[in-house]
Parts: sequence; structure tokens; C-alpha cells
Amino acid sequence: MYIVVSIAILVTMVLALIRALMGPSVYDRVLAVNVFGTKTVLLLSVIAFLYGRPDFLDLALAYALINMVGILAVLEFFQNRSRRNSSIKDD
Amino acid sequence: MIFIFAVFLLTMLVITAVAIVRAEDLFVAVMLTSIFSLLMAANFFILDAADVALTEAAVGAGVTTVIFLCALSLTGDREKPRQGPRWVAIGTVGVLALLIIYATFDKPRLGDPDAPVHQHIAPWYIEKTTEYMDFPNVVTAILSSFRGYDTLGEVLVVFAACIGVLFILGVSPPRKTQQVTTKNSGLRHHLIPQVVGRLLIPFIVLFGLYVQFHGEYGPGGGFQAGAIIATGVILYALLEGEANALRAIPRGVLLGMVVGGALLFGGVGVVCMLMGGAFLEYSVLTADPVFGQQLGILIIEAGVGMAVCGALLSIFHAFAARESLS
Amino acid sequence: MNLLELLGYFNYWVFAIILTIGLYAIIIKTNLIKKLIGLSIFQSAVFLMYITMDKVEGGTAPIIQAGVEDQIFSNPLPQVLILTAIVVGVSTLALGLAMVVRISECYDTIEENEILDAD
Amino acid sequence: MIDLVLDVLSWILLILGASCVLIGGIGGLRLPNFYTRLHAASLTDTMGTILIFVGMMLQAGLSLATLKLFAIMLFLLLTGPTATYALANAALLSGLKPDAGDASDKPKGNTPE
Repeated sequence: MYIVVSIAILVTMVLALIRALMGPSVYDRVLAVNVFGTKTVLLLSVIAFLYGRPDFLDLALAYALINMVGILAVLEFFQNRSRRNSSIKDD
Repeated sequence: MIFIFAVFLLTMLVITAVAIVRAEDLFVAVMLTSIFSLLMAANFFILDAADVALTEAAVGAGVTTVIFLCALSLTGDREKPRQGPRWVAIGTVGVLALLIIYATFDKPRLGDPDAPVHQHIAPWYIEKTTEYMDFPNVVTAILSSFRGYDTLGEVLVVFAACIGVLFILGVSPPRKTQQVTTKNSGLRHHLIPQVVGRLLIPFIVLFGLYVQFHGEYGPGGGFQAGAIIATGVILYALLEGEANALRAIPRGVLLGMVVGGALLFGGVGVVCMLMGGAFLEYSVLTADPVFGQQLGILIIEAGVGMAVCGALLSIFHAFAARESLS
Repeated sequence: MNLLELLGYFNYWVFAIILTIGLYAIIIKTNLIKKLIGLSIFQSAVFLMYITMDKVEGGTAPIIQAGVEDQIFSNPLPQVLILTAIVVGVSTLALGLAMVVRISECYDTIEENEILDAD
Repeated sequence: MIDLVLDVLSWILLILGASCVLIGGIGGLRLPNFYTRLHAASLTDTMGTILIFVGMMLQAGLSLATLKLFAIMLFLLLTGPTATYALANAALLSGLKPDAGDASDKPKGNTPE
């Protein structure tokens, strides 16, 4: 039964990957990366149960905590970039 | 069963790698790199390498992306298209790929228990860990005791790389020197990310400490813990601005952590020699050899954690300070 | 050779393909940051090969569970080598990026051919 | 008896969660523009996460694993919507207009990329 769940998650990961590759805007890609990260956390938790070693949930916990840092860094970089571009236009 | 996962994950890995190389916007390439890292960690996990997957998670999700983005904002994020023929390179790497694939048919198949790798010294390590150290994580035992020389070398490499980055980026840039603008961080105005981020930072650091000191019993250890704590501090720097993070943990403290961690590792080895053992032979540290091993491993893991955390944060601050200068 | 056995080699094939993709990026890309990304892909491929070798059929991660007898463990040695290599990889990548940043400050470009032209 | 009920309940929750995740994934691919895709992502981020984790908690029983699962669920529920909010905010500020009448993929105005 865990296999059904994990395959559903894997298929969703494939769909998110397609969205990340297609774009079209950068925000779509960031959204896809975010969805991909969440799905990885789910997949790792399900696999930990599937393998019968629930003590490996540490890994999913690490991703659940850290994933947001990457997304926030990307957004901040992106805002700085658009601000820099607009200031160049203003000059 | 493992093959279902392997086929899915590895196919996605190849597609992502191709997309990274083809992406002309370097920013997109960096984002795809973070997907690549997630897939790699999931792969490591299904191949029974929980410790490695935790390391990839701790490093790939936060630190790598942030360092890449800092470098991109300093250099420019557009790749110029290349003119000229590329079939020579494609042909060369294609032939190389076919050669390697041909060579893999000589390798033992995946999961073969009779493969030469599993015959040599690994069974001895697994057998003796309980006897010598009396804790369950064999990976930590090998990392810090059986192959402690290796780990000392790796810590020194991290140390040297950190010093190298500081040497290269620490000097003032050739142009636009005295223009220190008080750049306000982009996320400062957003209330919700700031509140949630502030809430998360203590948990990240707490989880890092748990990984550090639980490393003998579950997946974890100094390398992972250092990276996780560094990620927590980087999150603080993103939310509150880099200068505030530097005020909270000054550069001197970070450098002290790097140097102190490496020295702690080497110092334990020297103490072992002074007490009559070999270099990094922790058994002589106390009267009970098992407890001596445990104590030595605890101390050197703390040293590794300090060194890695300090090195990653110093590198981040070196890039970020450069960014606010230019 | 049946299908399952062929699939057992799949990890090694993916290793070969990713390795060559990384190598291709290092050879043909003129952008220095793209070269470094290619280098990190190359590095990940090597990690994948080592971790593939450590898997033992029916095994579990080498963390001994209390009260469970006769467990097969995967090989811990490649895991130790790769665990340290990942952290070292990040710090050396940062060193490379620092050099690229300095190059871009001195030459105003990070395209290899333009740098060669400027010299 | 109670074990059987818990078992069946957890499987139902897991299957429901899996379908939520799948529907969200398909929506993320098929919906026409960025802001509608955000909705699909929020479905997988919240509903799928809650259902799958509650299902696994029922399977794990009272143990350390349940506590960890609860922590993971809590952090996912905190970080996922925050990241989505920050993303939507950044997109809005950069000039990507949420236009309900127009179902096109093309961003309007001077959007970067």
C-alpha cells in the first residue's frame, strides 16, 4: 500500500519536474522547485516506512526545515536583480 | 521494488542534468541544481546510505544554492551562446559514455553480496564496531575512529578552502571601493516570511545539535550538523540582513571556530600520543577503552562540526560582503 | 541475461551518462560558472557510483538495530568516503566561485574566450 | 477490532492523500497561468501532506516515529504556505498580473523572463 502512495508521489515529482523545465516564467520554476521539495519530504517519509526503519525520518525532518531557505534565497536574489535592472533603466 | 524507485529517480536525474547543461539562464540552471540535489539525496536514501543522504540534504538544499546565487549576483546571470561546431565534443563524450557502459558489464550486478567491495575490510568494521565502541552507527565509527586520519585530512581541506576563499575575496575590489551602500535586504519588508523564519531558526539550530550529538545512534555527525547550523544562520542573514548576522556572530568567532575545530581534532590525536597510544587511538584516553573511544569520538565530532559550520559561514559572509560592496 | 539483471546495471549506466554530461559541460561551455556547475554534476556522478557499489541485496543501512538478529548491512566504507567528499566538494566549489568572481571583477566578463582575447 | 479499524482508516487516509497529491501535480502542469498553478500547489502542500502524515501516524502508533512525523508535518505546514506566499508576493510586485479573464501563459507588462 505504501508502494501505491510512493508511486503517486513519484508521478507528481515527474509532473513538477516537467513544469520546472517548461517555465515559462521564473516564478513557475521556483514554484515547481518548491513543490518538488515538499514531494521529496513526503517520499522520504513514505520510503522510511516502506523499508521498516522509521528512525530515518531525520532526513525528511532536515528537508522540511531547510527547504524554505533555498526558496527565500532565490526570491531575494530575484528581487535584487529586478531592482538592479530597474535602477539601470532609471539612470 | 527498489527498481521502480531507481528507474523513476535516475531517469529524472538524467533529464535534470541535461536541462542544467542546456539552460542559458544561469539562474534557472542553479534552481535545477537544487532539484538535482534533492533527487540525488532520494537516490542515496533508497540505496541504504542514510548518512550520505542526510549530508546531501543538509548541504544541497541551503548552502550550495545560496553560495551559487551570491556568486551569480556578483558576476551576471546570462550565458552567451557559443558559436562554432560542437560535434567534436559530443562525439568524444559519446564514445566515452559507451566505453564506460561497456565496462560496467564487468562490474558485479547491483546488490551482489559476493562483490569484491564487500569482501575486504567492511565486514570487519561492522563486526568490531559493537566490540570497540558499543554504539550502533557503523558509519560514524569508521568516520571518526577506524579511518580518523582520512577525516582529519578532509577537515584540513575544508579549512584550506575556507582560507583560500577569504584570501581571494577578502581583499578590496579594484573599482568602486568606498561605496558601501546600506542595501536593505529584500525580505525585510515581508512580514510573514520573517515571522515564520524567526520561528524556524531555533528549531533548525536545535535539530543541528540533535544531529551532532545523536550521530552515534542514528544518521548524523559533525559534517551534517555543521552544515545544518550554518543553514540556520544563513536564514537569519537572509531575513535580518547580512550585517546583523555578522553582528550576532562576528567574523573572528567564525574563524576561531574553523581553527579551533581543526585544532581540537588534531589535539585529541596528540593527547592520545601523550597518553601512550598511537595518533588518534582514543582507547587510551580513559581507563575503560570502550568509554575512551566514545569520548574521543564525541570530542572530534564536535571539532568537525565547529570547523564545517565556521568554514561554510565564513565563505557565505565573504561572498555576501563582496555583494554589498559592489 | 534477463530484464531484472539488466535493470541492475541501470545505476551504473546513469552514472556513465551523468558523468559524460558533466564532462561535456566542462569541455564545451565557455561560461566559467557553467563549467563549475558541470564540475559539480561530474562530482555527483562519482558519488552515485560509490553509493551504488555499497548496496547489498536485502541489506539495510549500517546502523545496528538493538534486538534484531542476523541483519545484513550495506557496506559502510563507501558511505564514509562520500559523506566527507560532499562537504569537501561544497567548499572547493566555493573556492572556484571565488576565483570566478575575482576574474569577473578584473575582466568584466566570465566568458572564457573573451578573457583570452583580453589578454 | 480497534486495530483493524485504525488500519483501514489509515489506508483510506493514505490513498486519499496520494490522490490529492496526484491531482495537485496534474493541476500544476495543466492549469493555464501562474496564479492558478499556485492553487494546485497549495492542494498538494496542505491537504496531501496532512492526509498522508496522519495516515502514517496511525500506522506508527505511539512511538518516537509519530512524534517525528508530527514535527515534519508541522514544519511542512508552516514553510510550504510561507514559501508560496512569498512567491506570489514577489510575482505580484514584479508586475505579473492575476488576470482572471485571460487564460494565457504569457506574462504581461515588463516582467523579467
